[in-house]
Amino acid sequence: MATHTAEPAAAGAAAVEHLTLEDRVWLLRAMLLMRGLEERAMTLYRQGKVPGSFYDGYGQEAVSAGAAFAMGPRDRLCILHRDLAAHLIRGVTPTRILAQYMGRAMGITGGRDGNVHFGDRRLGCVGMVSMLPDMTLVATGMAMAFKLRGEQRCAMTWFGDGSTSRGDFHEAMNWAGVQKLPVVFILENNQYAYSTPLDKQFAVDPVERAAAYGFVGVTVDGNDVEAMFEAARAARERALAGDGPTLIEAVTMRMHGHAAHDDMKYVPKEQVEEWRKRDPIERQEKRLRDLGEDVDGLRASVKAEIDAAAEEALAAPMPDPSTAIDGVFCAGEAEPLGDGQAPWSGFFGGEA
Amino acid sequence: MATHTAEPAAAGAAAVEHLTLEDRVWLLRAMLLMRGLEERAMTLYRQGKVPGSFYDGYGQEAVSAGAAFAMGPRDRLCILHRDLAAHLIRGVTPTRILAQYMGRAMGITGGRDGNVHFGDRRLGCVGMVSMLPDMTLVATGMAMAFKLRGEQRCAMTWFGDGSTSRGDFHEAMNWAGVQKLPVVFILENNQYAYSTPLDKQFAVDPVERAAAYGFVGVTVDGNDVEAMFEAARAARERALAGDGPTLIEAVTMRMHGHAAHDDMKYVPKEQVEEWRKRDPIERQEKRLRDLGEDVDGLRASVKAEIDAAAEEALAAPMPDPSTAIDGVFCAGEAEPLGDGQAPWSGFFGGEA
Amino acid sequence: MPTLTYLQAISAALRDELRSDDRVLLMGEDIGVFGGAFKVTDGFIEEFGPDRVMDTPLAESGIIGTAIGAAVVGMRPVCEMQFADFISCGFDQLVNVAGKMHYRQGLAVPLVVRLPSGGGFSGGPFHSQNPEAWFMHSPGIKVVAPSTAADAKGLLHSAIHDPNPVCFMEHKHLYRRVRDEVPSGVFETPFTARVARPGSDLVVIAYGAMVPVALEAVSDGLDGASVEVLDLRSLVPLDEEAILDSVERCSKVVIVDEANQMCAAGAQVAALIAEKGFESLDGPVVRVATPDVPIPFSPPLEQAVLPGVDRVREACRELLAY
Amino acid sequence: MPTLTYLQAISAALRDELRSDDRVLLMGEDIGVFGGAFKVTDGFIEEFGPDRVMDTPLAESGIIGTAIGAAVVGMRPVCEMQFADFISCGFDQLVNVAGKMHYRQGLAVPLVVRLPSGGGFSGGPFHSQNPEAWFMHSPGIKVVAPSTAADAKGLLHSAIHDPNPVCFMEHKHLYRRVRDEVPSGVFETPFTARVARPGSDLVVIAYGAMVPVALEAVSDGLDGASVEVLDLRSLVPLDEEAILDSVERCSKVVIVDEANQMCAAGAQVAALIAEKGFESLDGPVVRVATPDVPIPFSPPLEQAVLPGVDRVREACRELLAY
Ligand SMILES: Cc1ncc(C[n+]2csc(CCOP(=O)(O)OP(=O)(O)O)c2C)c(N)n1
Ligand SMILES: Cc1ncc(C[n+]2csc(CCOP(=O)(O)OP(=O)(O)O)c2C)c(N)n1
Ligand SMILES: [Mg+2]
Ligand SMILES: [Mg+2]
Repeated sequence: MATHTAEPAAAGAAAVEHLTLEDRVWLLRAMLLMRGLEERAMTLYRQGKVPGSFYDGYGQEAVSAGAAFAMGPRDRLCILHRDLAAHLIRGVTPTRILAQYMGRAMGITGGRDGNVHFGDRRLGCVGMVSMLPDMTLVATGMAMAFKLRGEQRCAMTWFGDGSTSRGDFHEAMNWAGVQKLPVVFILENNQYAYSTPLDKQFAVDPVERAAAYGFVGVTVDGNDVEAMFEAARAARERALAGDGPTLIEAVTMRMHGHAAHDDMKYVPKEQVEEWRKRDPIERQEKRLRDLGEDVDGLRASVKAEIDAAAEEALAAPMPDPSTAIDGVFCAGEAEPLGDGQAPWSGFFGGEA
Repeated sequence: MATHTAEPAAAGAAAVEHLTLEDRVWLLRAMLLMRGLEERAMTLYRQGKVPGSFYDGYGQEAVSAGAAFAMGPRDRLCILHRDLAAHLIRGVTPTRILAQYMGRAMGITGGRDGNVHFGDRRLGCVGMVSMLPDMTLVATGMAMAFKLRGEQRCAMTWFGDGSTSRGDFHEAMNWAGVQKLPVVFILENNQYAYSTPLDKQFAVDPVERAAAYGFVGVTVDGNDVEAMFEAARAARERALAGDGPTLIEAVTMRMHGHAAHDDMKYVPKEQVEEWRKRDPIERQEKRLRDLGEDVDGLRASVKAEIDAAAEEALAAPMPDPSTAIDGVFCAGEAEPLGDGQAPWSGFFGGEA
Repeated sequence: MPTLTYLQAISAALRDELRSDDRVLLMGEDIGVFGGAFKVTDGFIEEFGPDRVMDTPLAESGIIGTAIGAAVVGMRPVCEMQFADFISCGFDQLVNVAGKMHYRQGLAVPLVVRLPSGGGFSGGPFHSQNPEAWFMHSPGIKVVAPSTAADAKGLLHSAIHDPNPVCFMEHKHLYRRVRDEVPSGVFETPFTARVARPGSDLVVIAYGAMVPVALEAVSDGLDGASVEVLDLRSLVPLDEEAILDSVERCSKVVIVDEANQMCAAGAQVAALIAEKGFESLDGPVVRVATPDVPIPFSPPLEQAVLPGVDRVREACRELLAY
Repeated sequence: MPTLTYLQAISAALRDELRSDDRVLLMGEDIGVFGGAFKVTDGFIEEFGPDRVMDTPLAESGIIGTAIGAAVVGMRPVCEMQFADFISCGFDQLVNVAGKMHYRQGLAVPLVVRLPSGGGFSGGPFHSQNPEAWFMHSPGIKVVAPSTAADAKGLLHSAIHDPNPVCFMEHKHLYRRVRDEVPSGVFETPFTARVARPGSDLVVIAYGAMVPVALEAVSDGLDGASVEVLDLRSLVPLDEEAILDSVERCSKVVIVDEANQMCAAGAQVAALIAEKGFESLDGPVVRVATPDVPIPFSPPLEQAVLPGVDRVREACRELLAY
C-alpha cells in the first residue's frame, strides 16, 4: 500500500498548464459571482427577506471554485455551506440561489430547506445536511458505486476543520482507503469551527491522517484558485486511474462570522488583517489584469447579473402552504441525478 | 506536539525489571484461570446451562492479563469481550463469573446482561456494551475527569481490530489526543473481526494513526504477557506524568470462532497452526519452569478453584422474575465506582 | 408452492433480486464469506461475488451512509445490520440523510435496511431490541414487519422495489420457527395490513413476532369468542383503514407489541383508534407490550418482560368480559 | 422574586449549580469562549474557567460518551447539544451506554443532556426537531420539557441532581418569548405534571412550547367553556395520575404535540387515556400535532405544518360540540 505524506501544493505553473485563459477568467467569474451573491443575500437578510440564519464563504471562494472546476459533468458533488462557487460552476443560476435563500418556491429546494442546504440533483449534486460531515459518507458511497460499475467518474465533497472530529469523517476516510475509491475529499481548513480554534479540534493537522488511511494527503493554499484547481485536477486523475482517494487540505480563513449573528469577537483582529492581504479574488484579478484581461468589465457584468437575479427572485412567489406535506416519499420512479455543467472539460449542459 | 511513530515493544528484559517472581506467577495464574474458566463455560454452554451465545478469548489471554496487571487500584477499566483475565486480576471471583455466564442471580449483572458484558463497579470497572467500541469514549471521559481533578490515575480500555473502523474509535482517540488525557487504549489485533480479515477493515495498520492523533503508538507481541505488562506499565507511567494517551497494538490471534456457533472455516488452517506455537500460556509456563517454579502445582490449584466455582455457581439460584423490571433508574444516591484489586502495585481489596 | 422458513424466504427474496436486477447490492458485516450472522446470505458470495455481497468494515454509519450514496447514483443497496440494535450507530445517516432527502431535494433514496430484531432467546439488552418506533417517528422512512414467510418474501421484494428508504424488521425469533407456503419468483406484497384470522367480538392487533403469539393466544380458551387477529405488516405507511375497519366490526381491541411500551407502534395504533375509532369502541383500548426496561438476558427475567401467550389471552379474557 | 426569561432561567440554574457543586461540568460545542449558540452560557468561562465550561471538539458521540465516563467517576456533566437535532449523532452512546447502565450494572449515570429543540423560526429540517419521543422509547432515560421560566430553572436543578441520564428539552422558541417569576437559588421542581389552567369541560394536554399555544387557544373564543390546560413538564416519568385525574374531571381531551405525530409523546398520552381513562371519556381523544414531515424552512410551509393557536382552538371547539 503506497502511502504518501502531505506535500506542498502544486505550484501555479502546473495549474496554468491545464488551464486556458478562458478557464482562468471562468474561475475569477465564479468567485466574483459567489461573493456578490452572498453579499446581496446578506443585504436581503438584513432587510428581513432571508428567513432563518445566513452563512457565507467570504474569503474562501477559491476553495470551492478551484476544486469544482476540475470536475467532469458526470462526476458527482456534495457541496458544503461555504462553497457556493461550486454550485455556480455546476450551473445553478444566481436567481435560483437567491430564491433559495429567501425560501421562494423557485429556490432549489422549493423552500423546504434553507440557505446553503441544497444541491441541484439535475446538475449532479446531492444537497448537504446540517450534520457535519455526513456527506463524506454519501460521496464515498457514490464513488463506491462508480468503482463497482467500472465507470470513469469520481465524487467530491467538502468539509471543515471542525468536521474532522466527528466519527463519520473517520468512517468515510477509512472506507474510501480500504476500497481505494475514486473520491476527492476537500478539507476546508478555515482556522475555526464556529468559535472553536484548531487546537481544540485536533492535536495534529488532519492531513497527516491521509497516510494512516492509506492514501494521498496534500496541503494547498486555499486562497489560490488555480492551485486549488490543480490539486483537485490531479486528485481526480488519480481517482480515475484507480489510485484511490485524495485528501486535499485547503488552508484558508473564515473572514466572516460563523453566521450572520456572529461578530467573531473570538478571532484576533490581526489574524483577519493578515488574511485580508491574501484575498483570493484580488489574487486572481491581479493575474488576469497582468495578462491584459478586462477585469472591470467582468465585475460590471457580474454585478448586472446579480441585480437581475435579485429582481427576479424578489418577484418570485413563496411556496404554496397547501403543498407543505407533499413529497415526503417518492411516489413514482426514483429519478437519477443529472449531469452538471463542467466548463473546464468543455461540457455545458444542465438547466436552461 | 511530540508525536511518535510505532516502535517495537519493550523486550522481556525490561518487563522483568518491574516484576517480582511472584508477579510473574500471578500473570500465569490469571491466564490459566481465564482459559480454564472459559473452557468450563464452554462445556456448560454445550450442556445448555449457558443461555444465549458464548464468546471466549482462547489464545489471547496475555493481552488482558498483562495490561490489567499494570494498573493501580484507583485506575478504572472498561474490559472487553476477550479479556476475562482483566476481571480476574481486578478481583472478580471465578464463581461469580460462571454465575454470570449462566444468568444466575449472583452473576455480576444478576442476570440482566449476559456473557462478558459486565464490569464489577465495586472493583473499578464499567461494563462494556455490545456496540463496539463505545467504551473507548467512556474510558476517555473517565481520564478526562481524572485530569480535570488533578488526580494521578488513568483509564484503560480494550477493543478489536474491527472496532477501529467505527466513528467512536476516532472520536475517542482524537479527544484523548487533543486533551492529552491519561488513558491507555489497547488495540487487540487478533487478525479477524468475526469473519472479516484485516484488509477489509483498514488499508494501514491503525497503530500508525496514533501519531496522527498526537500521541504514542506501540506494537507489542500480544502473546507475551510480560511484554504486554511492560507496554501497559510504560503507558500508565506516561499517562500519570501528564504525557497523554498511548495506543498499544497487541498483535495476537483469535484461536476460536467469533462465538460458540462459529466454526471459523474462513480462517486458513495454517494460520491457526502457526499461532498455536506461540501460545501465551505455554510461553509463560516455560519461563517459570526454567526458573524452577512448580507450574504443575499451579495448574492443579487453578483447576481445583474452577471446579469449586462451577459447583457453587451451578447451585446458585436464577434471578427472581418478579424483579425483572426493577432498577431501570437509580432511585437513591449515585454510588461511585469502587477500587479494584491490583496485585502488582501491592493493593488487594475489593469484594470478600 | 414451496414451503419455506421465514429465514429462507428472506434469502430467496434477496437471491431473486440479485438475479433479476443488477442494481441490487447487499452490504453488511460478515454477510459475504461467512454468509451473515444468521446465514441469510449463505452461499451468496459464490454466486454473486464479493462486489455484490459486500463484506463491509465494522461501521454502521458507514454502511448506511455509503449505501445512500450508492442509491442516489442508481444502485439498490440492501444493508444488513448484524443485529437491529446496531442501527443506533447508523441512526443519524438514516433519519437525517436518507429520511429527509426526498422531501428536501426531490431526490429518491431507494435503500433497504434489514434489521434482525426482537428477543426471546437470551440475546440480552443489545441483541433483542425492536427499534421500529424510532423510525416511525422519523419522517420519510417506511417500516415493514412481516410475520409469515410469504410476507417476508413479498414485503422484501416490495421494499427493494420501493424508491424510498425502508426499514425491514425481520424478527429473529421467527427465522426458523415460522414456515409457510411462499410463491416462487419475484412478487410484491403491498404495504397494508392483513386479517390473519377473522372474528367479530374482539380484534387483536399485532405485527411481527407478536402475530403468532396472538394467534396462539386466541386459538382456544376464550370460551368460543370470535376473535380477529389483524397483522399490520406495514407500520409506515400504517393501514389506518384496515385498523379502523377491524375496530368497527369488533368494538374491542387488544394491541400487542414486543417493543418497550412507551411511544411504541402500539401507542400510535391505540391513539389512532381513540381518535378515529372512538365511536366503535365498546371498552378500553388494551395494550400488551414490554415494560420500559432493557431486555434482560437471563431466561426467567426475559420471560417476565416479553409479552407472551398468557398475557395476551388474559388481556382478551378481561376485555371480553368488560 | 426576579422575573427571568426562559433562557435566563436556564443560565441561572447552570450558574447556581456550578457555584454550589464542583462536580458540575458543562460540555459542548462553542459554549465557552462564545458562550453558546444561544448565549445560554454567556460569560461563564470568565467565572468558571475553561475546565468547567468546556469547549469540546465537534463530536456529539464524543460529548455524550466522555460525559458518561466523567459521570461514573463522580462528575455531574451537563452537555449541550448545539441544536437538539444533533443528538442523532450521539444517539448510540445515550440510549445504549447511558440508558442501560444502571439496569445492567447497577451503576448510576448522572448526566444531563440539554437539547435546544423545536421550530417556529425557519430553522429548517435540521434545526427544528422535537426528538423527545425517541428517548421516551429508550428505557433508562428521563425526559423533561419545561414551558415556563420557573419550571426551566427548577427542572434543570432536579435534572442535575438526578442520578440518572436526563434529556432536558429546552424549546428555542420559548427562550426569549417566555418570561415569568423565578425563585432565586437552587430549588427542585418535581418531575410531575402541573395544571397550568384549571377547567372542567375539556382538558388540553401539552408540554413545552405547546403550553403557551394551548393557553392562548383556550383563553377566549370557546364560548365560555371551562377548559383546563395540563402542562406535562415531565415525559419520563410520565405523570399518569395527573393525566387521568384531568381526564376524569373533564371527560374530553385534546393532546397537543409539536413533534411529528407518529409515535410521539402525544400518542403515548392518548394510548394511556384510551386504556386507563376510557370510562371517563365523553368523546374521542383528539390530537393536534405536526404531520409526519421534516420541518420545512420557508415560513408559509413551516406555519402550515406546526400546530398553532387556530388548530388547537378549532380542535377544542369541535370536541366541545361533540
Ligand atoms: C454534527 C454537527 N454538530 C454540530 C453542528 C453545528 N455547527 C454548524 S457549523 C459548525 C462549525 C463547523 O466547523 P467546520 O467544520 O470547521 O466548518 P466551517 O463552518 O468552519 O466551514 C457547527 C459546530 C453541525 N452542523 N453538525
Ligand atoms: C457497532 C457494532 N457493530 C456490530 C457488532 C457485531 N459484532 C460483534 S463482535 C464483532 C467483530 C468484532 O471484531 P473486533 O473488533 O476485531 O473484535 P474481536 O471480536 O475480534 O476481538 C461484530 C461485528 C458490534 N458488536 N458492534
Ligand atoms: Mg472551519
Ligand atoms: Mg478482531
